[in-house]
Amino acid sequence: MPAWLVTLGWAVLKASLILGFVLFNALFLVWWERKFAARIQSRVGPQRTGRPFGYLQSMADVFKLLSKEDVVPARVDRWMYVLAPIVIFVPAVLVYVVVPFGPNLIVQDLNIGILYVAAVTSFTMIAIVMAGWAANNKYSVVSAMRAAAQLVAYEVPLVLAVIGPVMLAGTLSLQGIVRAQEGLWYIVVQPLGFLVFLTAGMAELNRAPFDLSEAESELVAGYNIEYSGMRWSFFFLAEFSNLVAVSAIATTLFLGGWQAPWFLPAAVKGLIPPVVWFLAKTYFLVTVIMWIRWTLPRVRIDQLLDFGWKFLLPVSLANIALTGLLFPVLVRLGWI
Amino acid sequence: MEAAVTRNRSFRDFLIYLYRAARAIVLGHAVTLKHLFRRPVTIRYPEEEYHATPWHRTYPALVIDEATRELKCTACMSCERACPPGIIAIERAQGEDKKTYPGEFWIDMLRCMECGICVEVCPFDALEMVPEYKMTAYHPDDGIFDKERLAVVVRGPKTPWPRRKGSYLEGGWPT
Amino acid sequence: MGGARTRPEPQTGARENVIELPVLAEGSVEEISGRTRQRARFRGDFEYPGDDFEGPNVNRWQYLPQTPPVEDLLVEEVREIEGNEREMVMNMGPQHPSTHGVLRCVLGLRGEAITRCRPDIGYLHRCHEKLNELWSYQGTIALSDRLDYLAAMTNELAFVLAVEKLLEIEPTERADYIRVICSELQRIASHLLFFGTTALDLGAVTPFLHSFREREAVYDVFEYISGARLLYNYMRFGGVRTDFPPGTDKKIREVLDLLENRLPEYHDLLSYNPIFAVRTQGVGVLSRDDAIAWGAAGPVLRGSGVAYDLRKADPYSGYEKFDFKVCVEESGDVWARFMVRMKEIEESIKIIRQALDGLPEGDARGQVPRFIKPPPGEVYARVEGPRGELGCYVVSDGSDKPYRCHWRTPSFHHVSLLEFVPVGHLVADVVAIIGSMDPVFGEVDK
Amino acid sequence: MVEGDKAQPAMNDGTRQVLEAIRRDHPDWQPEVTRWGEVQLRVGREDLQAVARALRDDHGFNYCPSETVVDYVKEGRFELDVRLFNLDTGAKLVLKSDLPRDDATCPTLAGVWATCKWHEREIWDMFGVRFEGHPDLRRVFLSESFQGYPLRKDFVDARKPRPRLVRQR
Repeated sequence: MPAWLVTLGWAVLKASLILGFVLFNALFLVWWERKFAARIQSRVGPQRTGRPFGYLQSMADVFKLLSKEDVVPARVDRWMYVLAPIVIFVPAVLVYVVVPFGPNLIVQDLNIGILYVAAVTSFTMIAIVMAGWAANNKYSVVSAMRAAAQLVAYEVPLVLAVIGPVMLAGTLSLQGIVRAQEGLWYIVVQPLGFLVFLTAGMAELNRAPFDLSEAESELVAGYNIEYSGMRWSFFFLAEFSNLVAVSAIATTLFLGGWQAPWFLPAAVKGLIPPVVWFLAKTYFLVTVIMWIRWTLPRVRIDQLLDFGWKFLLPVSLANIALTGLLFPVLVRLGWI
Repeated sequence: MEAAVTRNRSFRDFLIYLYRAARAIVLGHAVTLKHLFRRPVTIRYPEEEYHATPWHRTYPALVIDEATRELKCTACMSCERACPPGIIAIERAQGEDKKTYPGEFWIDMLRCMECGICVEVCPFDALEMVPEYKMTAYHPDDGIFDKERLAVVVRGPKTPWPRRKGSYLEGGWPT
Repeated sequence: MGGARTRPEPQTGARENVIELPVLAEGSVEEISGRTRQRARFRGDFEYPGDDFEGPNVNRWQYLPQTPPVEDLLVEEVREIEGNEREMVMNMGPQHPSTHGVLRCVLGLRGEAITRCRPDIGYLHRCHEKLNELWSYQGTIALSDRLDYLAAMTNELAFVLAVEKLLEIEPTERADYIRVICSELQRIASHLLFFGTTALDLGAVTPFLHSFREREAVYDVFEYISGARLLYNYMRFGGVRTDFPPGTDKKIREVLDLLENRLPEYHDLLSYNPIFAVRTQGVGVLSRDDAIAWGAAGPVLRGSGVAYDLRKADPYSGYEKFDFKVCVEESGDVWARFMVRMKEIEESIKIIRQALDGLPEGDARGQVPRFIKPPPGEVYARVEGPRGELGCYVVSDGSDKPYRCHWRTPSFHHVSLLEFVPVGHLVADVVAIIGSMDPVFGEVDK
Repeated sequence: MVEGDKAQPAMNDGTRQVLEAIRRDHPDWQPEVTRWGEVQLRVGREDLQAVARALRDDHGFNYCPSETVVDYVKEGRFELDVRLFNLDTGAKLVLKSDLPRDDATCPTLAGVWATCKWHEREIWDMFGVRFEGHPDLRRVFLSESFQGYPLRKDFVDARKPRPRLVRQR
């Protein structure tokens, strides 16, 4: 077999694995979020399709969305309207290229992994602005403008929060950062960084309380107001895919990735495979983000920007300074 | 209350604000967490049913006298006159014994506002509000109830509306 | 951890006892309905719009009579805004999730900032005052439920008080207490809904469902008392329709205890939340003078620092016997209106407890003939509804129908405040302001 | 329905003071007392604005809960009915004015109490009373294409009646 064919085969295999993972995630998380929100709200949630817990509800939704009429409103900017769902979906999948699911379970361990993540996730903004503009609707335009302002404001603290672990690990590779956390998870020495990352990540994700661009009570549905059927579900897929991606990156950077907790004895560590640790932590973070979403009200756009520029940015800078100051101490203590 | 605007304050005030804000957010999350372990209050309708109080007013039904198996209604037209939206239509008929009875009795349930005034004005206790809330239909015409659709047998305790003064306790209470 | 279920337990055996369906004819309900329909068609008694439509057999409900095209008077205004390059017109409503029904606000936007706001109402107009002139006094009680459908008891009370004044009769003492209990329960239910919808407008879904859960508990009590959950038709001239059924006292006290347990949860979840605070404080400030001049009432007026509560200022139904305080906030913003309502829930609980403790024995239903013909005259009666002063102006000409019936509905004036309150705020604040006015479109559009 | 000594106890202190003040300051206004303890003033429509302004500025009637019109079609007049309230003293006052039916115009009170702006829009919508000087006299509930003023007693709905169940009352 020629070498290029092997490479191509692997690439296709990996790509389909990622795609499968993303789709499965979306199916599972839609159901999980509904059930979770329902319990918080004293409701039952999905229960009919797939009794008794409604676990087939997301499948039913998929079939419903697939069978819907493909509506393209008359006055939309057709090309942008059609392209926006793809533009938002592709980077959402691309992030997973560098996510280390296990010691050897990674598509490509780029040595600039973190930079790659920061670059790829920023694409979401372009897609949202495209969708908002193309739909030829005032609500969606306002939403697009909000999204742009929001992503610019929160990209900076997000990247700055990432710098802490990078400084401690001394590498940009995600796999390298995970390996560096064998002795101690970085959340212990970087609690501030973790909080900033989670907050900014939620803003990047457009999750409540930062879901300004799709604020259903003000802008009805924001940028996806004119979308329906499968096109709309691409936005949905991308949202849940990004949700897992941000949680996975946070796990990688601060919660030790696929490493078992450092304080456990070695015998126990060996019992559970790394990928299980990784997924467990990721889904825990996903659940926390959902929990926050179903608890807090939404902030306003000016308050959001204030919070990003005037609070998160100084805090993340302070975090970097602190990390630099504490670095020698931590090394002396043998914590890293 | 506690949480306040942060502008134009000293750094110490800002820290106090930060503490209060964080505490409030944590408390809020505690409430939602607590609800994760509470039982849902949903009634899953087709399997579990909502049991309305027996005197719930859903629609006026024609009462059948159990002894004679005939409608109590004498077609006196009181309800037709009293009905605010005017959706009751009665055609009076006369039997061989000169007693009047409703030859036709229609209620347009599509327009019924379920006020129960027809029941209140009925001098013969021939109408009752029934708590039967399953009234879906496939066609709007099904919303027009006729004599046959409206006829019910009322057994056991009556609904508690006092027709005449002090009468409602005599029937006993469904408890 | 089993939380209290708010639904009543099934009344065992009750439903089986009461009715048996159907008994005259053979066949299922569906079959009988079908037969009814065929006979009705044959008789030609019933017809529907579109019956005479000749065409393909499609859903005939689509072919309702066409109304002539509506000329929008706001068009001029819209043109004016659009003529300005830096402004944009945004139509908020009438179909919008946060306009509490069918309010349409024409917003002029500069960026996201509101430069002007024109509320446009009438999408739910149901000729209420015209119907009042056509219906008997008794039917009008039932109809008045439909005004502010979230506070049906207080609507009825306003009308009943007006007609009682015309008839020169006094309700029995027990009826007065029952009326007070019902109005205060209604106030609680309405304010709980306000809490939920305000949270929803600000993007928090969970408080909405929590407050609706407790509201259902209050409605269970109403169902137990009056036989209906939303539109009660309970007040009568000279009394109420029925006395409290046995066990009502216990049921109400259970609900009050439940509420007292849950209110701190609400405050933890929403009221003290810093995001909620910054979203509401300083937003939509309505000055004291504006509030008075524009006829604001109830919590909106009290949120602007005017201690005006009809239960104190002009007591009716024996409110002077109860010890409660008028809740006032000075700041006049969304936060103030919110806090006034939340405090009023607690005051209402206090009033209900006092009323239950002092509930006198006696007849709850006055000796008033069923069909009444009040002497000619006119009267304006008003009550403090959950949304403010609800006035009912009745003119009688001696017949069995009101000659004229005018409703002074507080929400109507609160909507008029939207002409100037949101200006200068952002789009997100408009929904908060509309929410804090708590309009109910049943009574705005009448 | 007006006057009568038995009605006097229902009047509250604020209203009594206002009644005295009006009798003292404006002997030509002829205040009456209704059965429900309100002061009632009946003024000609040309004096309406001046009286309203005096009531607001001199007697503290800062709050106008209700303004409406009754159509006395047999007498050929509309009766304007303005309810006033003093938030500080609790005084109640009714301002009445007769408007001839064939010339249904009235000076606006929107400049006195801002809330009358919407009250008067409603009256214009329902009765067709044109308020002179009103800043924004548009229909409020009905569409502009609606013909006629539905709360007038002689209003006839020209539209085809909607079919309904057998008997019409």
